[in-house]
Amino acid sequence: MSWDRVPVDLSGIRVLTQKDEFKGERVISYREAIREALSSALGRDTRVFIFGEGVDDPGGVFGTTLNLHKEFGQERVFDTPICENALTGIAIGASLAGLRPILVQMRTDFMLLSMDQLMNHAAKWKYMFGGKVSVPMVVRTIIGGGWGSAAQHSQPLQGLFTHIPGLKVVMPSTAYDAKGLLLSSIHNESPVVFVEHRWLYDHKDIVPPEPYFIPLGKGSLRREGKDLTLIADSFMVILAMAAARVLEKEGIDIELIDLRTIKPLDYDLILNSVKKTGRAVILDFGYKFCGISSEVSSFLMENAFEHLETSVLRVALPDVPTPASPILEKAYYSGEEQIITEVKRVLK
Amino acid sequence: MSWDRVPVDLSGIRVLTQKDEFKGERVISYREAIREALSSALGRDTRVFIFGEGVDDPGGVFGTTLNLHKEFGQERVFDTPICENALTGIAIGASLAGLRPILVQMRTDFMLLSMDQLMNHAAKWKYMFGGKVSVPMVVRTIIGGGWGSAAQHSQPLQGLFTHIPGLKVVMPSTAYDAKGLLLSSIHNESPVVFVEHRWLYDHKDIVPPEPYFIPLGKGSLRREGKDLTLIADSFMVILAMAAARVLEKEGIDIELIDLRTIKPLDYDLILNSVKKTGRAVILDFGYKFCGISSEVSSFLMENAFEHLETSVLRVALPDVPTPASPILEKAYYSGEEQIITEVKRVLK
Amino acid sequence: MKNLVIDTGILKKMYYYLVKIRRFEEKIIELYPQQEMRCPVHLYIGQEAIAVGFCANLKKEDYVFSNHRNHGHLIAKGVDLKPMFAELYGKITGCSKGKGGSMHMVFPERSIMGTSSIVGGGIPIAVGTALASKMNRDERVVVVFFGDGAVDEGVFYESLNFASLKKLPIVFVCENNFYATNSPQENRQVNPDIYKIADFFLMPGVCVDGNDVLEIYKIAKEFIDRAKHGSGPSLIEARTYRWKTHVGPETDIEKGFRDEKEVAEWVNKCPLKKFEEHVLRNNLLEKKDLQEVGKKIEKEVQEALDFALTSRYPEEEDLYKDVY
Amino acid sequence: MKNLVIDTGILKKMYYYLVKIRRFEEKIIELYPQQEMRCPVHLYIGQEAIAVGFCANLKKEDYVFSNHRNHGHLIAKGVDLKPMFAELYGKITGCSKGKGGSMHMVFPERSIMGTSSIVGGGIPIAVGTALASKMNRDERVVVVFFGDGAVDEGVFYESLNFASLKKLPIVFVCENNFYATNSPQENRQVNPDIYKIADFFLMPGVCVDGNDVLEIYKIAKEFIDRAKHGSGPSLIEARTYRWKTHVGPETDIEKGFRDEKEVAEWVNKCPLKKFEEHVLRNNLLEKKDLQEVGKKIEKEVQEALDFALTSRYPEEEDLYKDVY
Ligand SMILES: Cc1ncc(C[n+]2csc(CCOP(=O)(O)OP(=O)(O)O)c2C)c(N)n1
Ligand SMILES: Cc1ncc(C[n+]2csc(CCOP(=O)(O)OP(=O)(O)O)c2C)c(N)n1
Ligand SMILES: [Mg+2]
Ligand SMILES: [Mg+2]
Repeated sequence: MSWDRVPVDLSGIRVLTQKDEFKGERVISYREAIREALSSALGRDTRVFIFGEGVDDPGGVFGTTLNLHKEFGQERVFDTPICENALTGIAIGASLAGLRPILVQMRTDFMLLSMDQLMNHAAKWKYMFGGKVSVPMVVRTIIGGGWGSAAQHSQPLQGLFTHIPGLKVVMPSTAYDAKGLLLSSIHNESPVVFVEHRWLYDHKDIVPPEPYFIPLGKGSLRREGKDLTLIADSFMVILAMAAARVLEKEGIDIELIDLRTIKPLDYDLILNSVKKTGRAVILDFGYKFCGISSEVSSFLMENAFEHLETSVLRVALPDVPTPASPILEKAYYSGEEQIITEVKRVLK
Repeated sequence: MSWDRVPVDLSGIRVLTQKDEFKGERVISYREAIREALSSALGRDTRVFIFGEGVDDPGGVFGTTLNLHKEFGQERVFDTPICENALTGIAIGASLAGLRPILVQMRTDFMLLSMDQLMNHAAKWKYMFGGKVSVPMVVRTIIGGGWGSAAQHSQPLQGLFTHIPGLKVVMPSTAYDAKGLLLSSIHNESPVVFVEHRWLYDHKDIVPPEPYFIPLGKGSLRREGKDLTLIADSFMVILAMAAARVLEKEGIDIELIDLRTIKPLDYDLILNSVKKTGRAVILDFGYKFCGISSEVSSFLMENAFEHLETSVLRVALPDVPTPASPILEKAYYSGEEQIITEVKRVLK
Repeated sequence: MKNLVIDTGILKKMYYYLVKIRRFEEKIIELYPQQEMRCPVHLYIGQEAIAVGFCANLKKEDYVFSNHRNHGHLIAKGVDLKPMFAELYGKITGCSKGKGGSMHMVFPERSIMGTSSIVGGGIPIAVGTALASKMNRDERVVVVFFGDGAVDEGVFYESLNFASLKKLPIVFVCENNFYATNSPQENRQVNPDIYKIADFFLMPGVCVDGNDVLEIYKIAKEFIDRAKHGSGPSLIEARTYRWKTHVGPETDIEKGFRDEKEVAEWVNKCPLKKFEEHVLRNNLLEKKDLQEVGKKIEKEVQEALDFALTSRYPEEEDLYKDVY
Repeated sequence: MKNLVIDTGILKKMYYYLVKIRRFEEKIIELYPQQEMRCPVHLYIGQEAIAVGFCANLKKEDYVFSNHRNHGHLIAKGVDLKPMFAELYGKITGCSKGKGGSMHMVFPERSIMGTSSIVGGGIPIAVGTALASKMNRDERVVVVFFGDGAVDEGVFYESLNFASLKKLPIVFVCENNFYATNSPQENRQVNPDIYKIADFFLMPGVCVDGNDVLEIYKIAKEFIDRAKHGSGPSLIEARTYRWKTHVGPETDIEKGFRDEKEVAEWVNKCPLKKFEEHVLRNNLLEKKDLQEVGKKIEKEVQEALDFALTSRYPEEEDLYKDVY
């Protein structure tokens, strides 16, 4: 299928670039795609259940769980107390007993309360017991601030999750991926942190109605190019695509990798591309210091040095907490201009 | 002072290399140096207090707090319930009210219970309030496993702490540094995570009895050399020094940087050294993926590319939880041999 | 206690703060649609009596901690409206220099050391200041306000235990408005009587009508005095109701999130109305007194707003300041 | 309940497990100084009655969760000594293939789904299995053992609330041995009566002599049956004492950590002795029965040890297996 290639477009509501190819296909939003994946999993597999603060409320977690409790019953889709650590432990226990829990954490910041169960327990449980048991569970969580959400309601913490051995971390950038990766995450034997991005919920894409699975640990080549590789995750893929369009007009031919899964990384895809282009900029919607952009950069340092024409650069969130004021918030988040600047620095 | 240069020696109990220079000086262990710093801080500053599970017990946190409660009173050195998150919040509150709390967490693993107060609160408090208040507090924590401590009692989590803007993270490798850095941490206006290493407690060094302060954010050049820079933290400094000795015999001249503080990093020191040697291996006693070794490597990628002769490599803990069995544990921890191997790979 | 006579000065002061909170937030409701206050606002309207009844018993040096729904606590503690409005507008003159927004306000001059928007997050921090008060022997009492939602979190219990174990000068005030965002209490807590947890932690626990400022004032006095005199912590559950939607200026009725009748019943128990009726009926204050307060506040609100609107924004490079 | 007659088969079985735990750990004490069991061991000696009294009421399918001090719970639940000894020796035949050591044992065949060494860490996980039991309607009851130390942690309260809110089939068993490492309970908890917290969470809470296996058996039966029949969770505080040092084979007396008299008093309340005296005095079992059990166990322990010693270690490349 060609979604693997270039399903991203930014012109107004996202329209696909290869329009003709997808004629007559159904286009839905990232939020709807997630809801569809959940609905499909609940429908196909009685072991699946969804819980978390507000999953059955009238907002339905930005619409992603809307009315699922009505469709599948309050016993399988239920609201909970606000006790992130216990909830994460409960997900572990339920998965040990054969169920497939999906825990929803509305903002990633709140997961800092559950690091003990996530990192000391879920991440280690299989290993600690020599593989005799495993913990198939998904924690859905949402990054992306804005509107003065400020320091405690805007944190992208995927860098933390990837640091701890034993967790898989997924960051879909398109509606198509959101559905296929969520289904794969649910049907995976490991604990998966599934990181959604608020700013993507309204983005639309072609999404087949039937269930499909995108393998975890595999990135996607979103755009072929010969001059420089952009390696991006989540919302940064959108910015990268926009930047690539602008750069194209200036005769710069960008190759774009969407990491899709940031742990484990798709090393082959990254390596092959950078071997070809000899230049890279890494884009992560996360903190820079000890983040995904550091990891990918140091991987290239170790494995692609002789293929590199020049430094690999990083674009990520600055090493400061998120401010509230609109002026500061604007300065805080990188836009496509910053990507373009860095690309040009590399190409100079 | 020349401790800045080469106070590390591994021959038996640590004897200093430049013996003559230090004649008549007092030599004490890392554990005693920490106790001395605490005692000095408690004695000089009535705002300082120490608390945490077991700080007044007969073991005295590996001897580092031994009998301090007798010397300074149960009100300033006290045992606590096992409630890491609340304790961290209590430290924040006490510091906001003008005190200088030192919270002791016997194993870094347990800090995963306090990530909310550490990362959502301590790290952000000053920023969130535009600098109007600050949180001068120290969390002392201990890494280094062994003896089958296994997955939940061996984790070096400094990589997590550095990822979050607002925290300073210190990792002393010598008794001299332990005292001077701890005193600086206590007298600092920011929240500091002070990461000690169990395997260093018996290491000895010259330590002046009077209080002294080693600036946070400054590394130390432990050894000058021209062929390759080893950049190390905590116990890895010891291994690095041992490796340097062996390599010296083979005619390889190693420069060794002890990071001392891993957040903020001493970028100048790193850069100047690598500009000179053109080669580097980074050694971190922590997980590799999105860890300190990734950060330093990507920093060099961005800032020293044109000075590098070849790839910068990393030696860190493998990306798996800590196993219990002695056979696996041995394979888990890198020794000087692994450093030597990597150095030779770089020099090849 | 029940028969405590509250003097006129205090009554006036409390009325002043009740109205001040109400008007401040009504102004937010009025102006929020202009989209110039670009941060999430959690309105306190309907719950004013609690902040006012407690803070009327506090000195400037006494600490107050709060949560995401913090406007009322700050105003009742004497924080000026100017830096508050400026903070809502993200201005450099904001109490947090524009970095915090509505949820993160600070005012050390009134012993407001910052508010957290993490549910339960402020509770152990408050306990820490109480520990410092005890160690410093300085009689600074701590009052920490939090919602029923915070009772779901383990750190609440850890904090009660520690405070009671160390006999700290702190009063825990749970504002039970029966919802955490849209989750009703019964979805989250097996025991609806939050105050009863105090028993286990060997401290007094009482439940009070959260819309009756006089009742609250008296109970607050008792437990704040108790804390000040070294008798340790206490827990007050004040039952009340949030009129507006969890976040933002709307109500839950238009959104269909809550039952119209339920909301109407509680609006009818308006803490301001209750106070006004009581003081007029019992001739404790005169209509004129109340009107004067209203006018004074109108002026203050307008001045504060002007201050905020004419203040400048932070500079881009401020982004990198105040980290360490 | 008090007058429940326990049948001889069960008495024998319980005695068998009491002695089995004791002998297993005495063997550890004997061999630990050889430094071939290279992992921290937290010995259960002195507390055996609790594990045995509870597990005697459980089926193979019922889940048991435990903590760092887990040997007794596993043995009482019917786990064979071979994989346990092998795990202590870090062998590939260990129940966790050598990856867990003493603190992290697993045995799915007996519904032991793994034990955590993080204080309180196993509690919410146990609640999660109870949730699954309820959702699956499969009548698998959960018993979770934890120490008094776990009561310090917020997750304990979060777990009680959730279990009671959802009426889950779980029994919370707090083994109060009055210490967490070297911290006495009074340094950590304002209320010494842990079982009383059950009130707030609207579940039954009782305190029982943790050294009296017959008493425990009866109470366990009552609350396990209750859970099985859909009446929800309960909390049992069993007061007992750890004879040995927190970790390792020594005692706290040599180390000067605990009062010799305190230890001696509790050693005198030995759960095995108490049981033996009771059954002999009341002619429930004969001396011969008891001796037979002793012999049988001696053989089992020796065989298990031989198994462990002759097993091979994992291979170095096993380090990288079982992560995902
Ligand atoms: C740890 C954490 N979890 C979830 C949230 C999201 N959240 C913000 S406010 C809120 C509800 C709080 O309810 P309550 O404490 O009763 O206060 P109220 O809003 O009713 O005043 C929630 C769940 C949060 N801020 N922090
Ligand atoms: C979260 C956490 N904090 C601290 C520790 C260190 N620790 C290990 S066992 C223990 C004491 C536990 O006491 P208790 O729960 O009473 O069990 P006991 O050892 O008495 O059986 C402590 C503090 C830990 N393992 N986990
Ligand atoms: Mg509420
Ligand atoms: Mg105990």
